[in-house]
Amino acid sequence: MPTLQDFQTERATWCPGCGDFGVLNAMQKAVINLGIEPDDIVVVSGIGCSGKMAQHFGAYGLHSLHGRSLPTAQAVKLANRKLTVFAAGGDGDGFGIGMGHFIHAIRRNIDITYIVMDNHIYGLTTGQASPTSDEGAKTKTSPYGTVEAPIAPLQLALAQNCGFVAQGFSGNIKQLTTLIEKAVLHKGFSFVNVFSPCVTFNKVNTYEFYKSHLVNLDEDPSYDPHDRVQALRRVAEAGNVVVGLIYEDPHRQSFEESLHGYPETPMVHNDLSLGEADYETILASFR
Amino acid sequence: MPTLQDFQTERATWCPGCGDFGVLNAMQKAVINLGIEPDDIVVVSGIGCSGKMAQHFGAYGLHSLHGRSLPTAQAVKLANRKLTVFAAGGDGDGFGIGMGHFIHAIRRNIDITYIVMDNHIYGLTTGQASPTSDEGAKTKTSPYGTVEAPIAPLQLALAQNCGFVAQGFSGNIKQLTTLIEKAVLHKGFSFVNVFSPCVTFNKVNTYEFYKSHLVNLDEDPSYDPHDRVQALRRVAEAGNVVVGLIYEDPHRQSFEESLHGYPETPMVHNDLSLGEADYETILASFR
Amino acid sequence: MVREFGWKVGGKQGEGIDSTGEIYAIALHRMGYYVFSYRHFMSLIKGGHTNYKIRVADRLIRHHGDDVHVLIAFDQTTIDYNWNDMVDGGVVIFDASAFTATKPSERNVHLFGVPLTDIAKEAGGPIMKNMVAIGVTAAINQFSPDDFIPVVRDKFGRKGQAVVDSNMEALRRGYAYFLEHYNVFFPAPAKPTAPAPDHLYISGNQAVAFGALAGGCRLLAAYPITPATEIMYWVLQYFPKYGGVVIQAEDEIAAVNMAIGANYAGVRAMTSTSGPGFSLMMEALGLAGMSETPLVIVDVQRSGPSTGLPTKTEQSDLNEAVFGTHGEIPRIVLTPRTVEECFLYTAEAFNLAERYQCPVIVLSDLFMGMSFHSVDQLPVSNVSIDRGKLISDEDLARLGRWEYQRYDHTVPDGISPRALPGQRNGRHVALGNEHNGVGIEVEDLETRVNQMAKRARKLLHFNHWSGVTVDGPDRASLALIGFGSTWGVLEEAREVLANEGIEVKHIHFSRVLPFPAEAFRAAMDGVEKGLVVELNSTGQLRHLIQQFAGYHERMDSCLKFNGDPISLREILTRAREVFPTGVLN
Amino acid sequence: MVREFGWKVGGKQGEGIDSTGEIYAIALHRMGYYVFSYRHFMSLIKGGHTNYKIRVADRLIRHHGDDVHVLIAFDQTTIDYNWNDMVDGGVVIFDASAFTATKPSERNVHLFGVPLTDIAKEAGGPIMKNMVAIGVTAAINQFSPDDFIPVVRDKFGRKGQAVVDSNMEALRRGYAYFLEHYNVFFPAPAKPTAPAPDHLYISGNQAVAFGALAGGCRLLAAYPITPATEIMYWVLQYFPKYGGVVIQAEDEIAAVNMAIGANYAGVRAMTSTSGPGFSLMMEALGLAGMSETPLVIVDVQRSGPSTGLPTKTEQSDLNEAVFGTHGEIPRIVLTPRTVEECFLYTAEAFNLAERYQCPVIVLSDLFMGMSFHSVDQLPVSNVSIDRGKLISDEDLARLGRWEYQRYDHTVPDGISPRALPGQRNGRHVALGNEHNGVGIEVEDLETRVNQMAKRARKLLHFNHWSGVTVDGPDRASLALIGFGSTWGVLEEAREVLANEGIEVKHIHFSRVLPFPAEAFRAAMDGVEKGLVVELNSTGQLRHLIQQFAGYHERMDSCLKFNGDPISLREILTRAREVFPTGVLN
Ligand SMILES: Cc1ncc(C[n+]2csc(CCOP(=O)(O)OP(=O)(O)O)c2C)c(N)n1
Ligand SMILES: Cc1ncc(C[n+]2csc(CCOP(=O)(O)OP(=O)(O)O)c2C)c(N)n1
Ligand code: SF4
Ligand code: SF4
Ligand SMILES: [Mg+2]
Ligand SMILES: [Mg+2]
Repeated sequence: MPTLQDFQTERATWCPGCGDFGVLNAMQKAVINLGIEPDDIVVVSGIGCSGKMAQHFGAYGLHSLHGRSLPTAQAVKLANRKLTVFAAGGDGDGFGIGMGHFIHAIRRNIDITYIVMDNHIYGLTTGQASPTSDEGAKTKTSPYGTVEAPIAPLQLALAQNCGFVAQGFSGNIKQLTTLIEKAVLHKGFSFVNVFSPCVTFNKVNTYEFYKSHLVNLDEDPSYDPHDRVQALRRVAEAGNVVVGLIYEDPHRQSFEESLHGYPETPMVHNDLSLGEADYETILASFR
Repeated sequence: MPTLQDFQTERATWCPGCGDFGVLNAMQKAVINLGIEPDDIVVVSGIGCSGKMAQHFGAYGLHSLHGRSLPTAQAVKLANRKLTVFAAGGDGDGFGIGMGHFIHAIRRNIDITYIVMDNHIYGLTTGQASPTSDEGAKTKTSPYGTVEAPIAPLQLALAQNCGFVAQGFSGNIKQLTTLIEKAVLHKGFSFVNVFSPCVTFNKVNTYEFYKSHLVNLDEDPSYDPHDRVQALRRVAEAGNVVVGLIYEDPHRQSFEESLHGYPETPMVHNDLSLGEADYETILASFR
Repeated sequence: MVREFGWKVGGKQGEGIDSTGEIYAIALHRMGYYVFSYRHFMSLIKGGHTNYKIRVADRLIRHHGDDVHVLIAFDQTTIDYNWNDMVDGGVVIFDASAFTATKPSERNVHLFGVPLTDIAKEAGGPIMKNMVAIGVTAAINQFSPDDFIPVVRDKFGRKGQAVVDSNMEALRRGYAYFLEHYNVFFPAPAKPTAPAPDHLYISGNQAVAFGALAGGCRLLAAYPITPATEIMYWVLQYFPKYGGVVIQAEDEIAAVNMAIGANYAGVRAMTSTSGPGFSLMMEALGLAGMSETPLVIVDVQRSGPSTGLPTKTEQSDLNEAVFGTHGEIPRIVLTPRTVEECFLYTAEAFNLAERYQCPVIVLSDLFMGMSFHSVDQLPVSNVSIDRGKLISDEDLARLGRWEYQRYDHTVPDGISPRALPGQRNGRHVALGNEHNGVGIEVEDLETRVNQMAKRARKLLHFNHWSGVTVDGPDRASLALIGFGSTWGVLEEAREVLANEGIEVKHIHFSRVLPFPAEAFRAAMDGVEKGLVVELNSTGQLRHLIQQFAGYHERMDSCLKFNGDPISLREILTRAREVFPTGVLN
Repeated sequence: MVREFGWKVGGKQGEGIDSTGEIYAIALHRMGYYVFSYRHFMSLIKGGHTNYKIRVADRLIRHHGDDVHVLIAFDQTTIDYNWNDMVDGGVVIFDASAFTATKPSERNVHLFGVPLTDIAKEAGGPIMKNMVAIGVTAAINQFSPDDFIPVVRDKFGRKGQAVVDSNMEALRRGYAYFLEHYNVFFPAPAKPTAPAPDHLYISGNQAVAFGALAGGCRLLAAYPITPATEIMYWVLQYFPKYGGVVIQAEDEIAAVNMAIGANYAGVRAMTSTSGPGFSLMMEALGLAGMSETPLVIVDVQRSGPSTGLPTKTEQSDLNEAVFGTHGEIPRIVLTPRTVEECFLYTAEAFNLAERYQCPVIVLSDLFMGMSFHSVDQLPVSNVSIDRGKLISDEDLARLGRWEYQRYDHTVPDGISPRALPGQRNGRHVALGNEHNGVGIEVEDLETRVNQMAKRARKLLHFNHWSGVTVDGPDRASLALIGFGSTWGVLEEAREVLANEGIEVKHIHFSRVLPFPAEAFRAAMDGVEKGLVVELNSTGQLRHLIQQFAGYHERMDSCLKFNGDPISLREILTRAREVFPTGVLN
């Protein structure tokens, strides 16, 4: 069984106190709890502070382009279905430039886990408004306050009928670990949005803020995470400031399960050469 | 008052019977009913059969790139707020390659009207699966049937709290005209999705299909288009096969109304040169 | 002796023009002829002029030829549009049930009305007017109606014998009608005597797709776009049988990043697109270069810029293929000259991508991709799979943890072995940031320079048989120069000029990057005037040559960019202008 | 006579290094000196070495210089990293409260410990250690502490007088401490005697932003990216005052298409970005070219490829700026040489974009964009607004309906007047498809060729004062050649070489497209050896010259691509290698 030791890399370069440490921690704990070897994991990330996850996690990594973790990660998974594949990135990465891929990853439903470190700010580029910045947020690019409505990630995922939707908080690593474990176990695309405070550039959406405002649906026995429309209502009512397993549809078929001809064994082990008979059949089609 | 005559261009190049004729018709009627001069209208379109709307409509046109009608149209509007600006395109254009812009146009809430001619197929490229193709649809690129869940355009728009959401059918020009009129009058981003059958490449989502399946919410007196979660439920229950005014929030402030310093008069009439005093103030900041 | 003829059918889009052409072409190909067909069509679905040109010969031909001997016209536009391509004494058959044809100008060309639609109705339905037309031309070319039975059976067999019969009936009636009323013939040439080893009829797009499969590609991620989508169609048919996957991506950016992801994970993957999609891939191209991830992009060029003429051909993405993306990466740009090379080069692209761990761009174009070519055989036995440097499990096991250096910059050839996810002890990060050996981003000056040098070094000793070919007399002082799909027509031009006594060699690029400077210089030895023939308006190849090899004063351009493929005549006209034939007279 | 000195402060990111440098630089600038400052930083938020280099002189200088006389080190890394840049006899001040410094190698450089943090604590808080450091260096440079009062007041005034006072107190204590303990000084040079007409301290990014405002730009659509975001910041401050709008787009594709939309509607608009974003704009670049819509793109280059070194400089997007996008469009690429030109060329870019109705790319880079420069004045009086051909309401009124031909291909200069939406009778469609006069897509051969020719013709007689400059002796047989931001350091190199008796001219491109071939050829007249100095690894400018002008054998390269700006020393070293100085000895 792998231990935390096996994932050790050089110390992460995030600012001390950055929420992303918590996410890293929870992700590592989750795979350790699930007994997954680091060599069997790929973390595909976008660009941003959050994007450094691919380097810090200690598995195979693909630190791709800003906004492009999802298409890249989906193909990694298809190429080798035995791998546990994470896509990871920030709110700008995932809900700004990457928004289109997000919605399409949901509909495609390939069995990967998508972790967004949602700090409501562009961290790496030192503090511009992000798509999830609160309305009126003053940032370097919104000196007069933002006027766009923030992206509603959970509601969008629910609207597009995402098979697994959860939201966590890097201030609650225990719950986050559990959510990530469930997400990894879910067959199909799983989305875990994480409130991961940027201690350097966001003085509003802080640990304290979340600690005092978060509604924990996991602790609400009346909440049923299998009712999509109810989930939408609850998230809307709470102004998105909820954590917990928001929704799961355990029955939705994954892309891999549905796709005609998709092989049982990892594609990466395919034999690449065509035999004489293959050539003969194909050539015949051109005669 | 402008008449249909004023919009006349050469005959549209769509296939006879194409649903887009109905959309063209309804759009023209709507602006005529509203008394808007063709010279004060800009139709910005993407690429696709639907994209030819910019050429056929008979106003100013900007036939942009595949998937990019929305960013382009938003800027046209900002540049000249007196113009009536339509963005128009197809389901591939808008919900495939253009998905990110769609969600962001909703949150930005600039006062334009977005018309999607949703034929559940890639028409212009002769019949590939589109993001709204029904699950299992057999097309040139899905010979074994699509395995991705179709995009849920209305639900996504509602989830992102779009201020105006309607769905029409090009087989019902009267209702569609009314919906477009309302959309144009709505202050802020308005979204009108239109079932616009492709008679050449889609033999499933046909006029007949819609005629026998569509639920018309405009005719349901119990339906309240101001309750977002209820709207979501109804759309979901009907498997999206509904028409009518789905949702309107008449109170959401538009980008133009909220933006610090955005001028009352069309920007296009701005004086471009800086006066001596302007230069003096600015230069002083560098001393 | 007749050695070839040109045949064309034209009408409105949606009228079945394509299937008419296709049936005739396949029938003749099956008879043993060499057929080359080119489809002219427009970027709208119904209406708009379309035509299908077939050139038929007793020998291998590489383009669809300039001349039309027989034209079937379903409308007057077809006659107007193609009038000037008719040979003297040529025959135009028009559908007399639909319109009365007029000659656009006085010329010695026969206008023969045949009530195609009416005859079709008699045979069972107006939709069969194209079979009637085929019957008519079968008569003109002096085939027997029975020659068409196999093709008609193939085409309509699954609809039942009755449909086959009525189609054959329509064909026979057209045949009979012509013989009854007219008396002008273009007998087909004698069939080639030496049968080809494997007489195939294949398009460039099909050849690329087949090449990908043969080259071990098992994942295609792509977004539909004319004229590249047919690659997707072909692959969709075959990949599932070989455990492969086709993903229709949400856009081209997703497509190319998917191809990168799959390649990173060890599955040969590619994306296929055309200009607009290619432009969208520029950022990811850099990622593949920087992260040293193999990647194959096929760009089937069409007329640009922007949306341009989506259904027309051009060779104008050369600059972007060579220079696109910010910053500097190693890359390889292949420009297959023939349909056989479309097959082989695409297969090879995967070897090169893995061997040099960098992106490989295959530049085809609409003319190459959508035209169908009869060829003797495909070079299937030349296909091999070389996965380049992949580190073995054993080698990895010998290393300590985190000792494996994915980006070891000290390797002499710059190519450090890849480990694939899942392999024990091979963990590393592939990334677009500058990085150290294990793929951690670092910014120190030395690492930067070492890694830049490592990447650049990979192609310094690039070694591959693609590059430059020279046809014609070695010592010729005149040269036709081209790249990619124009090879065939340039060869014919060279032959014609040779027959006129103008000695010309033909220098052709099947790869432009790494630029084969040495081979090109050798080819230019003794050349006083090179005419660079290319389908673009600025002379991109010529400029590329200038940049990498010079010869500014020794080159002239023959450019075409109206959307149509270049004709033999256009090349010859320009060649006669540019080449100093005076000295020979 | 001392004419200049180099000063640097370094430490970990997030420690206030920038504000230390900034205060010192502004103070000296305000005293009348010419200051050039360059920030070295890393792509992470906290930790990682950063430093702020200031060069101070009694005359206009164009780069931050090679030498450091005084270094303030907040950690040992700073000493290690910058050791080799110290002049002989230089002084390193380290924070003795934090660590004990060691010399990386034996050199005649003073290591002076000052308990910066402790002194700061005494003055009111450890955060003021940077003010203590400034006090120390004020003493070394023999300024008076009072010289800093205005800057400290500016910087801290809005936090109240108490904060100002304690900061000044910290500064004074540092000053006193140094005088008490040490005895090595670098007196600042005498202040320039002739006061500059308007002594400004401005960065390239600010100059670009100001130039945009001055040039009538009223809409910026952009997506944050280092090192271009500062353009957004500046514009956000000023646009709202002038009825302008800044949109933070969801991505760069949206940004560039927004700029196109606004320009189409008649508002001068631009987008600013860096490499990765620029690559994403390639498709839209073609749309602007094809639809003849004015568009200005500023690319503040950084080290590529891919994500590369996001906080480091490079000149490696030249190829993409010149050749990016599929197909062929007219375009203009400006490469401002100085901060003054950043201002003026950006303003001019809007004139050119409207005059030639095509995209204009302004290539800046991190070094130019983020460095602050003292300059005598900005060429504000050279700014003019020329909107090019816009058709008047009156002219439109004279036309019949649909008679207005937006894309009239018959105009001799290829530039047909634009109508703006809202104008009566000016309806047309702007589009990326090939089109006829009113903007309806057509595919006929003649229209295609006419429209291609129209677009190409626009730049045939391009006429603008940007292009190539020549400094130095006209008849020199040696030349330094560069483009963009390296002008200043190349000029210094030229002067040094001249002083050594090596006669060199300096040829510099402030525009690369349309390529100023004639002017360049004239400049090369008599040149036997040109050394092309550029910050990339493949010699992109050199290749561009080869492509458009030749001179393959007469050019050599001086390349740098480790992320740092090029130093005077590096140029000189390479120049002495390449230039045949032997003949002169
Ligand atoms: C195409 C492109 N555009 C812009 C950038 C610059 N950039 C790097 S990270 C980033 C945003 C970071 O914000 P987020 O995704 O929220 O991540 P965080 O740093 O907050 O974790 C941006 C805009 C880039 N690298 N690539
Ligand atoms: C970047 C880019 N990719 C692909 C294309 C090719 N293309 C043109 S239209 C189209 C899809 C059309 O489908 P849709 O948007 O649904 O419009 P429809 O024709 O059905 O109205 C595609 C893929 C393109 N023009 N540009
Ligand atoms: S800037 Fe913010 S998001 Fe980035 S590492 Fe620091 S705290 Fe984390
Ligand atoms: S192909 Fe379909 S969408 Fe396109 S014009 Fe024809 S019917 Fe309409
Ligand atoms: Mg963020
Ligand atoms: Mg469609």
